[in-house]
Amino acid sequence: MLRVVYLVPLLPLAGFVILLFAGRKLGNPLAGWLATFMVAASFVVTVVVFAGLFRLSPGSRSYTQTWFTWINAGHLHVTMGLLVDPLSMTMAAFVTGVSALIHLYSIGYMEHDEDFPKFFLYLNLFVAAMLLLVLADNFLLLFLGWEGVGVCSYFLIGFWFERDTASSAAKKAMIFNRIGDAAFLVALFLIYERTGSLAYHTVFANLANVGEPSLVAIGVLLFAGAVGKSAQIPLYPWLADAMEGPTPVSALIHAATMVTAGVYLMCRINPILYRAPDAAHVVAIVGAATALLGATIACAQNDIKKILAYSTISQLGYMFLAAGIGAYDAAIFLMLTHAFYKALLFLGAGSVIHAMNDDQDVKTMGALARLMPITAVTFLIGWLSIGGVPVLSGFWSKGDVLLNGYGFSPALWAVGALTAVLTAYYLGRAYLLVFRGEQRWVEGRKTADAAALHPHDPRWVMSLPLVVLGALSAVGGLINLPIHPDLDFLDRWLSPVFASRLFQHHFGLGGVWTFALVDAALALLGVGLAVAVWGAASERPAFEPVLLQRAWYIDWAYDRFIARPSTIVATETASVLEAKGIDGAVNGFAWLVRSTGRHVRKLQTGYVRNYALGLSAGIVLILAYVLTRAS
Amino acid sequence: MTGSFPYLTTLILVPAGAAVVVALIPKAQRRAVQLVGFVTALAVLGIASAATVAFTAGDGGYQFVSTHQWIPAFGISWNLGMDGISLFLVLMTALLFPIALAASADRAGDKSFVAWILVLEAGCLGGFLAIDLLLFFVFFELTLVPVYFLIAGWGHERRGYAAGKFFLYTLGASAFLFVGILALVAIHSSQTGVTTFDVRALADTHLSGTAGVLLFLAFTAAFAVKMPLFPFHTWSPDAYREAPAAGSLLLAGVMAKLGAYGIIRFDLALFPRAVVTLAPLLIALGVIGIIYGAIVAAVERDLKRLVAYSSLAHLGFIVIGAFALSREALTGAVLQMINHGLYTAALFILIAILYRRLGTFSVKEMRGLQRRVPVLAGVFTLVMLASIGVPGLNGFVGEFLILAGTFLTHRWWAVVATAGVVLAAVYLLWAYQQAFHGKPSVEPGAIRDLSWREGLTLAPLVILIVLLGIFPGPLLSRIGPSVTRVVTHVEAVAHQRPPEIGSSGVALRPGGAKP
Amino acid sequence: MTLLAATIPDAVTFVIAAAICVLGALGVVLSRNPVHSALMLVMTLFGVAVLFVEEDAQFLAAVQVIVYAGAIVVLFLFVIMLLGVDQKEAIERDPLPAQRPVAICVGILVLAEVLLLARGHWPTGARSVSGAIGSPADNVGLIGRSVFTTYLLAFEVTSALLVVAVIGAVVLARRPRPALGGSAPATGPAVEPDGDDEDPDDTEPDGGEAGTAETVSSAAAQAEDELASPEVPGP
Amino acid sequence: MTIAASWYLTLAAVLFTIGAIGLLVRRNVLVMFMCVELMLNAANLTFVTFARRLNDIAGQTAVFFVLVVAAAEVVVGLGIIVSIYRRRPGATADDVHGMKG
Repeated sequence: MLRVVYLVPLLPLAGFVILLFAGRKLGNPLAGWLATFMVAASFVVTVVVFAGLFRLSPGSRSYTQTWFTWINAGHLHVTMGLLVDPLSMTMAAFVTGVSALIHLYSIGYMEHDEDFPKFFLYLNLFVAAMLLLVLADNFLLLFLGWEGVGVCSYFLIGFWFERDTASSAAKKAMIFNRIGDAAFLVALFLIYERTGSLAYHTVFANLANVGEPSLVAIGVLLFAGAVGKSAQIPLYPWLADAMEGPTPVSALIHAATMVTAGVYLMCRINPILYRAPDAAHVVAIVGAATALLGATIACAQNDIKKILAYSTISQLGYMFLAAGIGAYDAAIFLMLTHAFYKALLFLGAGSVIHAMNDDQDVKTMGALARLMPITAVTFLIGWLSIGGVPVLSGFWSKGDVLLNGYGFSPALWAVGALTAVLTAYYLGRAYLLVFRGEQRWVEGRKTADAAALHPHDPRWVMSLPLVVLGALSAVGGLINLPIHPDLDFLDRWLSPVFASRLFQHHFGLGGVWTFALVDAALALLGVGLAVAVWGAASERPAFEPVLLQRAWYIDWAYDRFIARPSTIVATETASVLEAKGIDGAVNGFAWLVRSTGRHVRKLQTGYVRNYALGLSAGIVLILAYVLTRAS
Repeated sequence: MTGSFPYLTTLILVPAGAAVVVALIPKAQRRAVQLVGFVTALAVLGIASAATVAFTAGDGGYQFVSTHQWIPAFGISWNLGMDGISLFLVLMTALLFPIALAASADRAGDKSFVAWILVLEAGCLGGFLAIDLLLFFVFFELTLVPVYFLIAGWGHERRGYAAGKFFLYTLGASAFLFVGILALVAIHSSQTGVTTFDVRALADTHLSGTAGVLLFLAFTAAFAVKMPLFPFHTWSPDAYREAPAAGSLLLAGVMAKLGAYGIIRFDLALFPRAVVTLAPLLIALGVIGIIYGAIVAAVERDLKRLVAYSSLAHLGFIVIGAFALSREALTGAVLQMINHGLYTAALFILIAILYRRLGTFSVKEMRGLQRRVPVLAGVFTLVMLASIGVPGLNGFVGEFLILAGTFLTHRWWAVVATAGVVLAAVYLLWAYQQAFHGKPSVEPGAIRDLSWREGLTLAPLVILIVLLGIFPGPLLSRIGPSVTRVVTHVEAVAHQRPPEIGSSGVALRPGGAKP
Repeated sequence: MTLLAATIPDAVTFVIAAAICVLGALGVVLSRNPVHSALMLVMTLFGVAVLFVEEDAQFLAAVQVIVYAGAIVVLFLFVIMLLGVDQKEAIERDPLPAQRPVAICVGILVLAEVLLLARGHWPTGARSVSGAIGSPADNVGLIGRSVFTTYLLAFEVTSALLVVAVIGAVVLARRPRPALGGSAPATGPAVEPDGDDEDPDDTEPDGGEAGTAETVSSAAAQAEDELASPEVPGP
Repeated sequence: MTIAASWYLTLAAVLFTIGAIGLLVRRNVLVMFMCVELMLNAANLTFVTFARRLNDIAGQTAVFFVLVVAAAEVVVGLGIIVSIYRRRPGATADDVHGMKG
């Protein structure tokens, strides 16, 4: 049963190839259905493999499938092969599952787009790359998937390439990712140098012989790669811009799957982080800082997708916090539930944007709950879930992170707790502004067609994913209930991967309940705050400081202090150093030869007497030489 | 290998003979000229493929060696041989020439154009196959003449300037090579009493430190200009820019490799100790080239010049791979030569197609082309991603091997060079955005997408770009043994220890094939 | 002092001959009229011939007088007369301002250096290949033997040189043939369409007898004609 | 006892110098030629002197060849002069500078 795992990435890849050659012939909506079918089939295969893995005893839940040798040079031997273990199958299952839902949603969302087949072409390629990423059995193949999803992200952010903002955002995403990738590559070199291999099991088996400084370097460098991919400080600005892509893309790539690849990587290299606690601390601190930063910025944004983007940055920080302190299962748990409710929120936002005729400003919406009940209810579930309101999935997963955070360091817990309050608050703000209060879309917008808008819930292909994801957001916590040792299924399922390297702090049942109550209080505080501030009003400038609206001016600073000076340096290099310096030296040499010739040729007066004079001068010199030699 | 088919001599003589035939065809017979040129190029490809099939994979030495006396008094002979390093360069050369002819369809009936291209093919193949130093020099120089006439005869606006600059610059640098060859042979002759230009024999010459360094510099000067290596590169943007499509393609795809190949074949074999001494310098130049080329390319508006600067960066990778003196890096360098040839050729063909449609190379005059020519844009994207070094495409494998191998011996340079990975993304994405994104500037239907003919020209390159990214094994297994020979030779002569991999007790077999 | 060591007749002969030589040489250089220069040259040549006799080179002395004074200088004079270049040259001013002082300095330097060198002891110690000098009467025979034995090859090459020189002189002085099949216009300057390779100029002012004269003399005569015309470039 | 060689050599040097200076300062081609003859004569004098002092007839033989070459030179030189004068009557050496760079 495990053997069919090769189908998992190959099915979406086959979908990509078919669409590449026949996409336009299939057209709208057949291309979309084909792509959705491929991903759904992949999900089914994943479930089969998952079940096969489940039937094995926990200690032997690891299976490697080698396809062929990819690179073989010197001592380096890299294969193309898949690793089936609880971690990779968990990832594969949720990637294929969420992807299938979003593919389905996209059939509706993209139905009027002229490049409909191309959209699914990219989506299928993305899913294939993402599956390679999570299923790879070595670092280099992981890197292939890692870059593959980056490239697909580039394509999809720039999907509406006729818009300059989209095109620039795509480029920006790619470049920020490449910065992280450079660090990733260096980490790979170091791993290879120290262990002589890039395959997970060989590398991890040889870690005992690698010095701690090297391990810290490897950990930090891999984390730097993850920072780029998962939009952490300092490489996060691209994610907000990435919202230029179609909303299903934001949901799939920039919320649920690709951006969590960094977290997956941190969990995958847990043996390294375990031996390099300093690197792990860096991960945790950067994660916590990003969580707080993202949450603060999200409080003052007006673009509904930007709110969700910064929320994603913040939640990813949460996951890194968990991974950094060693609570990998908490990180994975949060990743799963986050995939559900963030995808849900994005798809809900997409429905709203669709209904609002591509307007994204929450200040010009309002009172949509009655007109779009399904969207409103599911969005509400998403809000409460991400906010950590008890019994919804976010309550359990976030509680898990906060609990471990406190066990590790109360300071981290404090940051996490503050972020939790803010999270409940800013999404409450978004929900209230969009679905409650006054209807503002007629007078708030300048366009003439505003009055003709008739917002309504989308058709079933878009609603179904909303409902499914809403249900998952609500009850997703069931997969890992910490209240009883028999109920934390996920922890036990993943334990063969993380083994004894997991951070464990035992508070006892009473302690756990205390934390649960505190978490619930924090969530309700946030919700209450949101209702109090935004329940009735739509403009509260005091709560939307410009500093936060402009995202702490960090984007501006990047532009001002990095992008523009680099442009100047590059321009100067090209126009001065290259043109005048190096090429100038070459042409200068040519000029020197020419002008020397021009001057020296004047010696050729043409007067024979002159030549004779030169001859005589030569005689004088020769005789002088002979004289000096003779005497 | 005695008695077998003389692949190598045939490889050189067929295009040379065909050039003569083309020269004899009356000017008006354009179809005949076109036919002879293309069929010859395909025949050479066929011979090269047959040689590749006949090549013994596990053997790192020269195969199909063919030796004939030429000037016995000076020990000069027609001495050809092929090993894993030259094998795929020859194959790539043989592949790119028919593509170059197909890509310049409007010129393929010009008799002198085709004749010069065929002469160039003979010269390039001879350069890759010669294992007699003087013979190599002859072919190395022979390539200049056809390129000069290709640029000066069929180039763009400033062709005269570009052709002259190219010719004088490379010729001037070659003078050092010639002097170096003669000096080396003289030293060898005084030591052994045998005057020979055979590389295999000259490799045993004992050189004092200074003599080795000086000769190394003389050889490397010629190769560095030919490649080009920073800071000897300024002829290349002009030459690439002004040359006709076939010229740019062959300059960057094949002739640049002649320089890099010279470094690997001759510098490493003949002056191992000087190589070890000066490797940091050359690696530094390579890394500077990577960064510098990328920076200048980032503000370049002209697509052809942009590719020229990107070539500078990519050849920087090849240089550091050659001088890193580790098996991984050198294998990567050889592989990267082939990869670079493939995607640069594809880029130049695409740019030429755009020029044919729009009459400009400047990205400022292009806009939103992706809407109008989606297939072309798609192919361009793929080639661009290969050039950026995205894994799964061919550019990555070579780049990764080079950097990983360099990391073993020159750690910090490898780290800096990795930054080039970021910069490559910057300039190519920027150019792509300018030309292909945004609101289209031309009306629908005003420009045609790829025609069938153009598609067929590009198809082999595109297929190889994808295939070599995923399945480079057949190449690596043939390059590997030869690379091991070269590196072992350097290590033995220069008393260098191979880089330590796996600071642990992991048993690593030399040339390790198994994990 | 060494001069005084010689016999009186020798010394007197040397002093007189040397004075004649130097005076003649100065005359060659300083005369404005080329004819005078040529005559002065004859004087020097005679002086040198005397010194040859003094140095036991009687044959050379005779050849000096016969060939140099008798043939070469006459040839000079012949050309001077034919071409009519016997007018005075303005030697006070030189169009190349630096030429004269530098030339004089260089000359004096050469002289000084040669004089310094002359003080040295110069025999190389190499053995003679063509025999020792004999008595004055024998020297003619000795030269003959050396020329026709040891230096035979050089002698033959010299003869070839003379032939070449004669042919060269004829070719140089020859008038270019007019274009094939066409007869040159009888009067007026003609531009010849295609000059012979040997002749550096193909545009030539033609003095009325174009296409016929082929000898040096006619060319010279023509040049003389042109001298009379007002457009002669000034000195 | 004959005159010491150094006197002859000195005289030859003086003659040579005068000839050389004349060649350098005069512009009349014919006079320049004569100066060349002066220099040749100075050289001949040296040859003859050394032939006597070193007791070697080869010195005189050399003079014989110099005479022949001088004759040939004069013949060709005068031919050139004639041909120049045909084109530019009254030309001096300075008027013929077509090889000016």
